Amino acid sequence: MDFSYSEKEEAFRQEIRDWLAKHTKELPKWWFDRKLKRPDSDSREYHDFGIWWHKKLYDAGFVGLNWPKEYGGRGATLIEQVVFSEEMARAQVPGITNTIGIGWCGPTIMAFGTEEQKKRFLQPILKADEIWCQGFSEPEAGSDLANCQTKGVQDGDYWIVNGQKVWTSGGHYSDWSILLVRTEPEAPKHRGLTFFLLDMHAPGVTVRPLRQMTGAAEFNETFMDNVRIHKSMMVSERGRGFYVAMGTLEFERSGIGAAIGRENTVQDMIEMAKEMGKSKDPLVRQRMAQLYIEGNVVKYTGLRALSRQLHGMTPGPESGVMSAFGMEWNQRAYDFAMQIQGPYARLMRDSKYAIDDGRWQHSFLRSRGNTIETGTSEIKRNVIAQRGLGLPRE
Amino acid sequence: MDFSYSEKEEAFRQEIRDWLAKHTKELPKWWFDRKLKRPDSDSREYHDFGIWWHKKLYDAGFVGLNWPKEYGGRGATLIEQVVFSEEMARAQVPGITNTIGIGWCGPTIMAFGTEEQKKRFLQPILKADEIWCQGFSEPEAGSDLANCQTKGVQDGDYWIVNGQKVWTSGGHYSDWSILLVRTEPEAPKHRGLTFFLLDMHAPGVTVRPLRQMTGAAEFNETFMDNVRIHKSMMVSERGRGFYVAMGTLEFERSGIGAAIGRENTVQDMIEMAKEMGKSKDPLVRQRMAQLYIEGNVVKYTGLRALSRQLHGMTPGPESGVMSAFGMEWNQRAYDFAMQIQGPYARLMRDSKYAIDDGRWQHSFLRSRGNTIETGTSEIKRNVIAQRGLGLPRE
Amino acid sequence: MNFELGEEQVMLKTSAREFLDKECQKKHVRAMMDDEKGYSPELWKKMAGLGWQGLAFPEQYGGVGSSFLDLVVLLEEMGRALVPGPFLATIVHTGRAILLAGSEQQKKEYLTRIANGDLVMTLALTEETGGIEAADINMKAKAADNHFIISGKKLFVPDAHIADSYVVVARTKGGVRKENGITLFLVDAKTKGIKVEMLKTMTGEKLCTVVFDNVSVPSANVLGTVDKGWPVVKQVLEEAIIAECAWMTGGARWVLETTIDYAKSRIQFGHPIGSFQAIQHKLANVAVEVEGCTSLTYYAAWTVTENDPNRTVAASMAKAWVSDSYKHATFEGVQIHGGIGFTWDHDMHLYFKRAKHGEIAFGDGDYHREKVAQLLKM
Amino acid sequence: MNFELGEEQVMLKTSAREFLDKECQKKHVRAMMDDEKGYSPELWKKMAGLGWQGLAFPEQYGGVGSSFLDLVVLLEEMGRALVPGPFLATIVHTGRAILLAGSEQQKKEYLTRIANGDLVMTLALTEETGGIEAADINMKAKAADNHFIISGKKLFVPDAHIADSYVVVARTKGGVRKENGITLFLVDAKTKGIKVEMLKTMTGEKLCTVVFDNVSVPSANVLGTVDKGWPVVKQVLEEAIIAECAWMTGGARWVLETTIDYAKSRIQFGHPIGSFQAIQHKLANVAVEVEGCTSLTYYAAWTVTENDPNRTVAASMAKAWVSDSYKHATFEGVQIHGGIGFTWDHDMHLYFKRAKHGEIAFGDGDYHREKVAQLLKM
Repeated sequence: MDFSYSEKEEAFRQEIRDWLAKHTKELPKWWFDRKLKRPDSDSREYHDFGIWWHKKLYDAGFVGLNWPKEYGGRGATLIEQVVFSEEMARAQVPGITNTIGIGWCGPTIMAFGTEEQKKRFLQPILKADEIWCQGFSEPEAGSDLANCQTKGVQDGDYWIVNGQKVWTSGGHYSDWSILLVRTEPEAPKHRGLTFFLLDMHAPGVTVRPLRQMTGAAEFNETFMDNVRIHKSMMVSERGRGFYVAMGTLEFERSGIGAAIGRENTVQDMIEMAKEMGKSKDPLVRQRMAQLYIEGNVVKYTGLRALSRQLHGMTPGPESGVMSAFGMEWNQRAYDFAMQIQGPYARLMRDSKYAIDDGRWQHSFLRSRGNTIETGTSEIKRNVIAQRGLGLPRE
Repeated sequence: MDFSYSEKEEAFRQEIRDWLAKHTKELPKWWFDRKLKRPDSDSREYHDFGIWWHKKLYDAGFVGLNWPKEYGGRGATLIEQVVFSEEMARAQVPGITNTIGIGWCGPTIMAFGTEEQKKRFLQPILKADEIWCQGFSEPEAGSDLANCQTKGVQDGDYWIVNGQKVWTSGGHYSDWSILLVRTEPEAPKHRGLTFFLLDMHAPGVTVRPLRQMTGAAEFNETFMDNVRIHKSMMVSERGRGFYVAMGTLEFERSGIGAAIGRENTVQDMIEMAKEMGKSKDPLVRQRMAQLYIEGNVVKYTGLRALSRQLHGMTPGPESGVMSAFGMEWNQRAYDFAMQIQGPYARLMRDSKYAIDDGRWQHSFLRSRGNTIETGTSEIKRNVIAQRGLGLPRE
Repeated sequence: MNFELGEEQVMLKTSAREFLDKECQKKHVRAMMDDEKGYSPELWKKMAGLGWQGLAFPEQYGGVGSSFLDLVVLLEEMGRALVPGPFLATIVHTGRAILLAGSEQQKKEYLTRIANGDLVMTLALTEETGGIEAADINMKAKAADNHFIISGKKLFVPDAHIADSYVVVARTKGGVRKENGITLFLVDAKTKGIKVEMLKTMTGEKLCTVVFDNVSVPSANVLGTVDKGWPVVKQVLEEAIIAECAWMTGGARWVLETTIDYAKSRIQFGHPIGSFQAIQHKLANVAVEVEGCTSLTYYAAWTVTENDPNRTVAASMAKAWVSDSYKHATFEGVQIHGGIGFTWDHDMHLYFKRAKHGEIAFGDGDYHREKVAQLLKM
Repeated sequence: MNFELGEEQVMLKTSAREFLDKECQKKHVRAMMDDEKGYSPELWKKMAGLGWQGLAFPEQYGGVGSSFLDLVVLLEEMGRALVPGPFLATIVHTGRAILLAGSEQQKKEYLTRIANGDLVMTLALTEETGGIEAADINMKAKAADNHFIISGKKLFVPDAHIADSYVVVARTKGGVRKENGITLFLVDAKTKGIKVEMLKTMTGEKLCTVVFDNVSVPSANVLGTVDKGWPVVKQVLEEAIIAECAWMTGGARWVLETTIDYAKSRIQFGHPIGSFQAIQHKLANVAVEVEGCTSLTYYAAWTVTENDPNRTVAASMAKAWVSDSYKHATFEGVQIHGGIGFTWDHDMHLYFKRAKHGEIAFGDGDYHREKVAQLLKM
């Protein structure tokens, strides 16, 4: 057991630091100053800002760290990925964009796609020249993905797809989507789905913003009305779609960036508590310390999971466990941030007297989606219990 | 809505107060002074003390308040029962003994028993001349009572009973027990049980103390080896035992005494915290206040349930709800009491420096049984959800 | 003793529910979030027609003469419907203050107009500290002959932009004992030197800053006794707290019921999600909490009606419990609804935000637990 | 970087598990609860034969020369087996103090004998306040020529009744800065004037009061520098805290595993109770907590091994988390076992009580959270 880094890893760290030292100052002022106004998270401006920064990272060789070199990635070790996340979080700079493409769609194509698909799609994903989104959830298929109702009927070399997806994250700026379609209506639920790559600009695809309780519309509903998808856009075989999708969902990020992000959040909250004159309140101190401790639990347990991976062991319960816990951490943290503000917590962005231009209020509201969007807390606990702890299904 | 008492109720209150003013001083010193040693809760001495006080209450007409007059009770209104509980708790005197007999067995006999059974058993129950216990639980039938394995085979006018019961509360001082026996092994689980009254002194009955984590043995295992029970001791019909038992479990006390007992516990804890120099600690103050508030939630919600009963309405979710919550309150309270004591919490009864001769330690350990013994918290929440809130069974 | 609603209370509750189901649908609530005024004067008039504004005022001032407890029954329904507008501000925060401390003439003048629906009022209490202790009141009112000059800034004043008149809490005397030297004033909103600015809130409810720049108020407009205003504020705060609890309890119950209904009908994995034990236990816990809200709020309201000495502790107990419970109910409400509960279009977020708003109003759970600890003489 | 146990650590862990499964069954643990000594000198010798007592001491003092991290691996197994006896007191609370502050001669003399299993020691630290801050140390040691005279009372001293020798923390100088003026002494238990009295504990572990009545201790027995003892105590406390966390983590994991096994095999309503969602989620939560115990404890142990500046905050984080988690695991452990888990005969209560004991030892969760807040410069 050793919590220190090798020389090679430290050299990589230095490379990142040098780069950051040079480029961080190019970031807009509002990124660093929580008192300043920032663009809406669902705005074109914010999206373009993300792409601009992404391309800088790409040029520096910091995108697709974990992707094999043959696909344009860096082929970095897990530890190098940790080092990168650490430095990015410590510098408090933005991460990459096109995260669904790089984190989920690309790896799925690498694992299950054809040579053609790899050639066509991987490079533009990395460069964020094509933005990807995910089309799994439907109104009647939330936690229960196998209940997917979107229908696909074969018509020569094409599939005619009709149906509706919800919670398409960033759908309005997306060029492509991974898509789950029911192609074998007679087969058992889990065996009747097929996995496709969908051109979001194809005729018949309509994207409608889905406004969240924050007031923003990060997500979309996607309607497909007789959309034609060429058979070359099928991933794996007919009827295997559910299993491909389950594979996709396993490509979870290590969560190390998020862990260090939590330390930043606690630091920001401490600053805010000081400004509100609350940092000496013993109750505030207890909760703040608890959040900090919990953040470290997620961080070090995440690193342990990584270690197991690194040594070729299957991840223990500690990996899934932390996903639910980390999401709930956000909710506790932002609720607490609101509490610190007292009556000021009621004020939103653009209001006079709003603390830090209402960013805590936004985070408070946004965080309620965290325990729903990538699998509910309840489903995650089922998985921990059944897969991690080996408890029987009923 | 009116939280005040009628003149008649106030007169009854005065009667109780007068009686208490006279008789409270007869109680032993250790009852009131938490610094003094008290007999073990499972000792003969403590049992005899309970009987002695019970008979005083009986002579004063304060036992079986809710029992109809024809069965020797007082036929008191629900509110009068509340008044009695309030005064008893406020005076911090012991309650009645033979609680299972009076709260469960007697009412079951009144509701389901024969005339003969009523004549034979009710009076001695009230007077605590015969102590009763309950024989429902078995090693393989805890939450799942219908899984009862104790077997009864008919032999002329008798039933020959073989099997084992666990968690027979106070079995070692009991004269009679209500008993659940499987008499129809071929019938569906819930329809194969019969309800009997068992003479605990009958040949073949062996009682073995079941030591709890507190070190005391309030409970017992009861073994029945070819015990002969006369058919006149059957309650209701063959095969109806499960339903009689479910009826028995409904005779729950209003819990008002317990509610006011909680206020006493908080007061004692405040005293203790002051003595430990902890009462100014903001964290201690928060938790203490929260316990006090929760105690009041249980109290007033209990009174609301009572009101509904009083007006002939079926109890809403608020009745069952509070049972689980109240039991868990004990666990939170005593865990907190331990925390207040810091390093002293490790010391037990009879140890030098033990706070209040270790009564908090005992309560801390004992309270863990609370969420198991009258139905687990989990079962209670199922019941609330399914019966109280109308959620579907799976 | 009876912990159930009386017959008239049940009638009041039922008719209020029916009225609001019709007149105050969520469409209206949503429209008012973006509305400049933030309420519908027509609805306000209709409510006055039903006697709601005057419900708990004596008949001689145009009221119905019902008890505070009856008012709480109504407020619960209003909170359930999320009725937008200055009801609490007008009826409880200021109306009750006038009833408590006003001269006969003031009561006649103000309460009658409130009861008729002709007057909207609000309480200008909190300042930049946001606190509700006597020490938080620093706005100065200087005595001159026959009038006072008020200067300073009030923050988080609900509905000040539409109020015809304010009750202003100001300091008329310095000194160590902060409870001394506070005076209440009835101030016409149109008085020269008053500037109102609207803040933007999470719920869309209207909170304002009100700046007083050498505002002259006639001495006749003092409410109660000069320098002796704090006990009045304290009592009004208790009633405001209990009213807030009633409002929140109504909302919490909507959340519970709506979520139970959803859990019964939403199918995943071939079963209604309400049949899953995790959902059942979550809802059982929320039910415990909501029942507790009702119990403590009604008990507290009763202590006000009876002027019972337990009033202060009852109010703090209720607020601590309801603050946590309503919020928790909406947390679980969103979670159990899943994605749909996180959307703008579903009504759950309206309650979610109102719960947070209510948690903060007049002191959160921690604040009131500390109050309870003080009252327990810890 | 590697967060997994190394090969030798796995071997140590496996062999410790095997040894203790055989030599320290629950029968033995229970027997020692009532035993006068509270430990088995035979087992003690056997452990010494395996090199456990000297594991983390340098070879020149008869030790194995392994790291603190390795010791933590062993302690986790010992905590899992609930090994009764003065291991923590001898090896960590005092042995580590001697290693840190002792003269070459003291180290040779004491550590060698500890490693051989010939010496049992304990730390006489806390007094009637029960606290572990410098201000809690009030026992006086007065300098005379060539010796010190110690008088006062120590409370909650583990295993003092069997210790051959104590490290006594006493005040040699008054003054405002309580951290100054504290000195550590090596005191032979048989010195005239020492009176030991056993207390009765919930776990059956042995805690004692030790009264010092004008006990004379040669100046040569000062451990470290006169008046400068507190930094040594602070560091020893950090190590003691982490050791306690390791011990507790081992127990917590036993509770988790045992309860999972029970939930798989116990049938109610025709199904293993582990198939019910309520039980699954309870156990998932406990698993989160126990994994956190391992993560934070190992990280903290690593900071000690590396003398990393984060040591202080790492120790407090671990103790806050482990204190709450172990206790919670046993709460759920009892609950999921139902009636049987509440009996004396089932082993669960041994862990339940040890969890409470551990929660309290060296500061509970609240205490360490406040420490963390201080270290975060709040």
